[in-house]
Amino acid sequence: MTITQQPPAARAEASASTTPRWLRSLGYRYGVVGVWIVAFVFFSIMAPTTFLTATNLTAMLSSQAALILLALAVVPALAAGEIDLSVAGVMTISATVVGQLNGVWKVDIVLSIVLALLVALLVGFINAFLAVYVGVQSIVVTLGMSTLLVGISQWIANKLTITGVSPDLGRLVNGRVLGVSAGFWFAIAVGLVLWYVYRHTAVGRHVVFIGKNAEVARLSGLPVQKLKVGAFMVTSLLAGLAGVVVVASAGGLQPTSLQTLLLPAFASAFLGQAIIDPGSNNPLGTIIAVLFLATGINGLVLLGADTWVSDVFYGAAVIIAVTVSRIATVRARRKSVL
Amino acid sequence: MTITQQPPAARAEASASTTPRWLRSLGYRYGVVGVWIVAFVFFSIMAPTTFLTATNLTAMLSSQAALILLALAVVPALAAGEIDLSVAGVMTISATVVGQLNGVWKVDIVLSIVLALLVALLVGFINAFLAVYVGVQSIVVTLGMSTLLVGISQWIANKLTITGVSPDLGRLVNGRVLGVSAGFWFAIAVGLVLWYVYRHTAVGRHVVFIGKNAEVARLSGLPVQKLKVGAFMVTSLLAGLAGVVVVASAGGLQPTSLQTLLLPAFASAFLGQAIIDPGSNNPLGTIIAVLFLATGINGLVLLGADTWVSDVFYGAAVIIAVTVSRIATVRARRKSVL
Amino acid sequence: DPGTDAPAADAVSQEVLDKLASYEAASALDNVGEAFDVSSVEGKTVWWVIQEGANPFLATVMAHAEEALAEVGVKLVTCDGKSNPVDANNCITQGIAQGAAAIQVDGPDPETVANAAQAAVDAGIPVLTGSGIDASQPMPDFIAGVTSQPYVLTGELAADWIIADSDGAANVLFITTPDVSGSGFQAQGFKDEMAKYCPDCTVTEQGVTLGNWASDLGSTVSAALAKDPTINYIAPVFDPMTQFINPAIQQAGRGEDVQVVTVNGNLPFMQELATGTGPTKALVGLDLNLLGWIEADQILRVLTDTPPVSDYYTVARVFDEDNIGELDLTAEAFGDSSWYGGAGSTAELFTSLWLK
Amino acid sequence: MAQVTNPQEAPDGGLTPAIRLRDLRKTYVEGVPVLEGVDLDVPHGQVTALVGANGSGKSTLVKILSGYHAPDRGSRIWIDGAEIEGQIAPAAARDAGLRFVHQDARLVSGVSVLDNMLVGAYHTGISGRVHWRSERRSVQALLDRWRIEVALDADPSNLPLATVSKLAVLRALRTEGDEKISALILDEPTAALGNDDSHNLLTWVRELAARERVGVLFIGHRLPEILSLADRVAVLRAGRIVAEEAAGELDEARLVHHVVGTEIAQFYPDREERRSVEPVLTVTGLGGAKVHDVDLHVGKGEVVGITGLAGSGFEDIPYLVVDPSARARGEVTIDGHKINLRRTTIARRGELGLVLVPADRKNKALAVDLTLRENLVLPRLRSFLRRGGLSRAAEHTDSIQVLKRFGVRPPDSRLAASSLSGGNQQKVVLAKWMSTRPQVLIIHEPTQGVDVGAKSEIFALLAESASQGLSTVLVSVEYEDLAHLCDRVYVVGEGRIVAELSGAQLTTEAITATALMGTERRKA
Ligand SMILES: Nc1ncnc2c1ncn2[C@@H]1O[C@H](COP(=O)(O)OP(=O)(O)OP(=O)(O)O)[C@@H](O)[C@H]1O
Ligand SMILES: Nc1ncnc2c1ncn2[C@@H]1O[C@H](COP(=O)(O)OP(=O)(O)OP(=O)(O)O)[C@@H](O)[C@H]1O
Ligand SMILES: [Mg+2]
Ligand SMILES: [Mg+2]
Repeated sequence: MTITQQPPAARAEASASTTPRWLRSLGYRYGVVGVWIVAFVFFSIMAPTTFLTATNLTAMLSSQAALILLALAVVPALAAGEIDLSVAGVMTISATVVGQLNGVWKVDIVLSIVLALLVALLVGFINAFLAVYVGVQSIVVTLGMSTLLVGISQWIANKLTITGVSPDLGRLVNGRVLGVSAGFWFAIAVGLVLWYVYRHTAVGRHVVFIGKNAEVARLSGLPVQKLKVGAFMVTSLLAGLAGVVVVASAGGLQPTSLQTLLLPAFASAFLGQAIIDPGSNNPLGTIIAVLFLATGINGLVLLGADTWVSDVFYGAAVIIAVTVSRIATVRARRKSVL
Repeated sequence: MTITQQPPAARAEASASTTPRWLRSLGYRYGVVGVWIVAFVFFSIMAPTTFLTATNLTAMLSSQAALILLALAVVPALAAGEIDLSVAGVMTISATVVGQLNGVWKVDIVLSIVLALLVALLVGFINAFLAVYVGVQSIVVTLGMSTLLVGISQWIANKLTITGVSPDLGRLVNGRVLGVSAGFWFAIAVGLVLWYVYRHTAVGRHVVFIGKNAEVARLSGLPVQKLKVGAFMVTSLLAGLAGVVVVASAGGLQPTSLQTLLLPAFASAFLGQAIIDPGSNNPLGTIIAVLFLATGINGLVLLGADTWVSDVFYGAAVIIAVTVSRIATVRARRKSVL
Repeated sequence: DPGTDAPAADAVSQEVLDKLASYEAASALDNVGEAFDVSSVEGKTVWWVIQEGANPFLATVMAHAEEALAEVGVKLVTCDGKSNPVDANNCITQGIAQGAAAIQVDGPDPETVANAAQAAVDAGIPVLTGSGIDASQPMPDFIAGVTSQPYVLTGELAADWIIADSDGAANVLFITTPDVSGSGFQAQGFKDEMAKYCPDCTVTEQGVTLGNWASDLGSTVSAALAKDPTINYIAPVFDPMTQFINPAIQQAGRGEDVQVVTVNGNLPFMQELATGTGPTKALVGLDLNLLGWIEADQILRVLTDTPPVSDYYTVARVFDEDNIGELDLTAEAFGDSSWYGGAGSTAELFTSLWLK
Repeated sequence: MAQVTNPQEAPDGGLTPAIRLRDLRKTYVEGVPVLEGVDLDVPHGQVTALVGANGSGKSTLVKILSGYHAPDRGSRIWIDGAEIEGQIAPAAARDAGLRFVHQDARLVSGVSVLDNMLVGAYHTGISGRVHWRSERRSVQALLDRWRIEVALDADPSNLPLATVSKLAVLRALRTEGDEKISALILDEPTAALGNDDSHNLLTWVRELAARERVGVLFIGHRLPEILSLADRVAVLRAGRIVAEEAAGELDEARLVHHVVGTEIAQFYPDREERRSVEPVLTVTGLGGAKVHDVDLHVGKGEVVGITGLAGSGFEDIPYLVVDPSARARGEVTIDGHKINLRRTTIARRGELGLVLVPADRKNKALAVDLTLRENLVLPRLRSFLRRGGLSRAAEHTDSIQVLKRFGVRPPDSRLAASSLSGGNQQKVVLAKWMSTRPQVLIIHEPTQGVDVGAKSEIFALLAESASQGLSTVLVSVEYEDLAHLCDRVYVVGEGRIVAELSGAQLTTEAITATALMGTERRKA
């Protein structure tokens, strides 16, 4: 499957208008950031003593490491024009493998992690093989894979909750650096690496081109299939890392509980596409999206909102943010193109 | 967002080969049906006294009404080249509205259903408005909408379990016609109507055309936006009906419990695309896919398999069936074109 | 460790301490029904509709019930409701079609499967519920028998431990899972106990629905801790929630001063409690083996037209650093009631009740 | 919404034209008007040709007529004497008897040929059911009449471009019952057709116009053809009709002048004597689905043509040589390196100096959603690696240079490729590949849909690079261009090379004759 999107206005920018470009592009590049700031200010006013405190903000950031990694995992496949719905499944199996090997069978933690990541890579390769070489739509293959992996994880874990994963690893991941958990910084670092790859390396740019038009890319000599396989495997690897982080920071795991992260991860990745450098390959936007949504949940809890409010916020935030950004894009395009 | 797919081989046939067309197309048209038959035979042999009985099979069919409707709901949006991830959310809110109005506030059941379906249509219209007129990718809008609707449903339901929905409605939906529940026949009828519309009416053909290439459709004078809006609204209406059926046949509801049906519904709709008349607009294939997956789960339960086995079956079945069908498609194409 | 701290006598009511002390010790099932004749049940098949096959708690109970019923030659067919009403109804419908002798709906509120259950009753198949809502609740007519964990009691015990441990001055974040039916009863028990015995305690309640555990529990905890830094206890209703709560506590840098008290006693969380390194300091455990057996017992009573036992609860025990050391934290011990003082005796008890 | 007002208002001299435009204006982006007051009549029974440079607004005009775009305020449009106000409703345009063949909007893949032919005009019974049997029959009859052999259930993506173009025109011509076509608007319907097909089609359209009194508005870039077949020619430049004359009174040079605005001193570049001994590309025994035993060679700096009738198989040759997925048989050597036709990657062939510019611009040559910069630098991204990775600034600087060198307008590397007109897109495609400094450049239909001015510039570019040693293979149906540009031309008939023309033999007529005969002979 290929996903064609409305070309973002960034593509269409020209120099006709006299307003400086950065100003004209503010709306669509920073629309979501704007909504975030509004939410931030709102909560700061509504809950000044609780929301806008270092402890609150650092704690909020700290708890997002696994979700950031999972949302980032969505990006490489999207950038290559594919959809990988198995990321939560890969996260589950990777966490289960670490948990079972290290927590239950007391295998060395490093070895356990390595094996878990190898499993993740293997899954990525199978997805890629079916989607790229056999030609099945990636959304379908990975949907099936997702359920399959959860089943296998239950089998591995023998339906039980796994626990007893090395507390050293937990201390490492949960340990604080500049007030925020090491896991968070790790996730940010992964995001920066992705950003660098997409923006500044030939491979990254090639993948993005493939995502936009695989046939043109192929006839231009790019190894389309190999790069797509690579994209699937990176996606799986990141999902596997998310699994390692989650099991490390929790110390234990109920394998099926991670499936529910699929939709939030996709919501963040899609939302991320509308941020700063609009386009399908937007790791930094994705990170911001995760943090934006986390800010909302955090703020609502501080305001003492009912349980259902957080779902309403989550859904409405995604819709409103993307709509705002889209309207700004259209405006910008009308004013500046040709 | 537009989804472009590999054109199904059916379309690609030429008259080069001497094998009759129906024979050449057997593989990809009936690949999944074949897998279904294999599963059927397998279970009949393994569990002859329990699986292959009229009561078992009719019971199995009877309980699939809501899922068939939900999977069918996915189809109109897919056919129009869009993705609607809010179907489970719409099902939730529709079921919740019926449950709360009739079960808790004792509003007349017919009125409750009408209101629930109006809510569903409204949601469809909002999705459509944002996706079609504002131009936000449908996958993103509807992802947000999905969570939003679950939140709103929780708010409506207040107490998280709804009970006491009119047993008359339950009797109607669960009542037997030819040994199978009326709800099942209703779902089948809906599927047949959809099939008829897509295959034999101008509107249906136009929507399919739009799904393949909206730009050319617009140049050809089709009212692309209106038809897409219509597709979103039909999708929502069907999801709303699924909600009515589920609450009617269960008699009670926990609003958060329907979200888990999203992936099975999509799995069936995608799988359905590979069956009988390969393509994105395949209501009959979708029904067969639901029944195929239900057969597997049913058989596994009767064989006494562990619960994780059913997840493995579900995932593996989707992957294998779609892969088989894809390979057969490629074969058929190669034979008939080259 | 409320037992040893010798709290100021006036801060903590003696009733609380006594109750705690009694539940920190192993106890036996006190609500045993009459012995009855099970000779007619051999060869019957019971359908067990598990709300979510991947839920370790429910899966463990199911495994024990299966083992129990096998004792008397009753076969269990397990069917996964996959947390949604379509699959749950499907399972019940299948059970009816297969002519089940009885159908056990384990986990969900029976009202959410009312019609299918009624259809089973109409077909002459008794429907029982277990682990879902508190056995003290009024049951709908179509339910022939009920068993559960003592939700209200476990809520009270969690509260008691906190009251005792804090010398009556706890600031508690109580986290529910509003879409799991038992959660509400437990919350009620917890809050009532707090209100009754700890006027100086503060309880803040937060709900996170099951589907949002992985995404929202962490944020909820970090926000709550930021909002009220004096929170010193967190009590999630079920122990698997700690896998998302505990990291948030660590990440908030409150690993040292926030204590977690929770309910269920699944093996992994017991093991974690035993290490003493995590925030979890007390667990109200439930004898899941026994729960499986009493569910089986209730089913057999219904199958043999013996009056069902009312208020049929499994045994609870409070674990903390004082008594966890005594336990053998292996899967075998987890499975044979030995943590609750019933090693091997559970099977004996029931086989003695089931007259062949 | 379209609203038909008093038809008497039409400023009608004598006969009511099918279409009358007065002061038609359209501005997409503030400050950059595309149409600035177009006055044009399309009379019944005549072929009116509309010509103009790429980007002059021809398609815009067409899309306004079909209701795709709204005209600016003040524009006035009459259809058969009835004034339309505001944006035309697509259905109203059809009801008024307007039929369109839009540029680049040919057939949709994934939908059968039958459905493509019927779209927008299914005939249904009261039940809403499409009359499949009669529809099938009527479409089949239309195809039979035009001797187009194609299965109605086939997917158009597998059909030759020429067939697709014909089908697109036939779709517009389909009438049912008492439907009447008042005007037929054809936006470059023949761009993908060979001279022959194009001529046939135009002749037929002309007959139709005369017989059924249909007003035809024909848009194209092949001026000689237009001059010989249109009744009147209108030239669009700078947003206005700058000339409108009877075709018989115009000659090509004057028409070119109108289109371009200046003289084109020399349409085809001077031909240099390029006799090369060292072959850079040799192809032996090349075979594919429709191609058999093709041997050919190209010397250093040589310009070699490959042509034939549409459908003769010559169109497949470039892909067989360059694209491993075409699964060719045979042997190909580039600069002494033998390549494995099914294994050697396109990238490797590129490194050896062999590159292909495909004809299907939108799907194969250019990612239209991406910017010019992204398209231009793609094959040589690694050359922009600086310390710290790829440098966007360097890419922009280079892209702007390339755009200027190749005369792309506007030379703004930040534009989306889709926002350029067809001719300029084609220049971008050429620039993308020529800036990789290849040894052998295979170009398939390099001037499809390109205006005269741009065509001449592209020819000059090709000649210049050839003189610098680039070996060029032109694969095209434009016999006249080949005759002027090439040193040698291979003519393909029925998948085999039937003639190799060079020197004095190499004339438009000779190519035409051998192409036709090649087919005839094999048929005989
Ligand atoms: N949708 C659009 N938005 C903005 N600008 C557009 C749009 N469509 C066309 N243009 C611009 O309007 C001008 C006229 O384009 P048009 O397609 O009408 O040219 P044309 O005469 O048909 O050219 P060609 O001969 O290449 O087909 C061009 O500059 C083009 O870039
Ligand atoms: N959606 C479709 N796309 C392409 N071909 C179709 C489609 N539906 C039907 N056909 C083809 O049209 C032909 C006639 O179809 P069918 O038998 O369904 O209609 P019919 O009853 O003969 O039509 P009518 O009622 O108009 O006489 C068959 O060859 C069938 O394959
Ligand atoms: Mg044009
Ligand atoms: Mg053109």
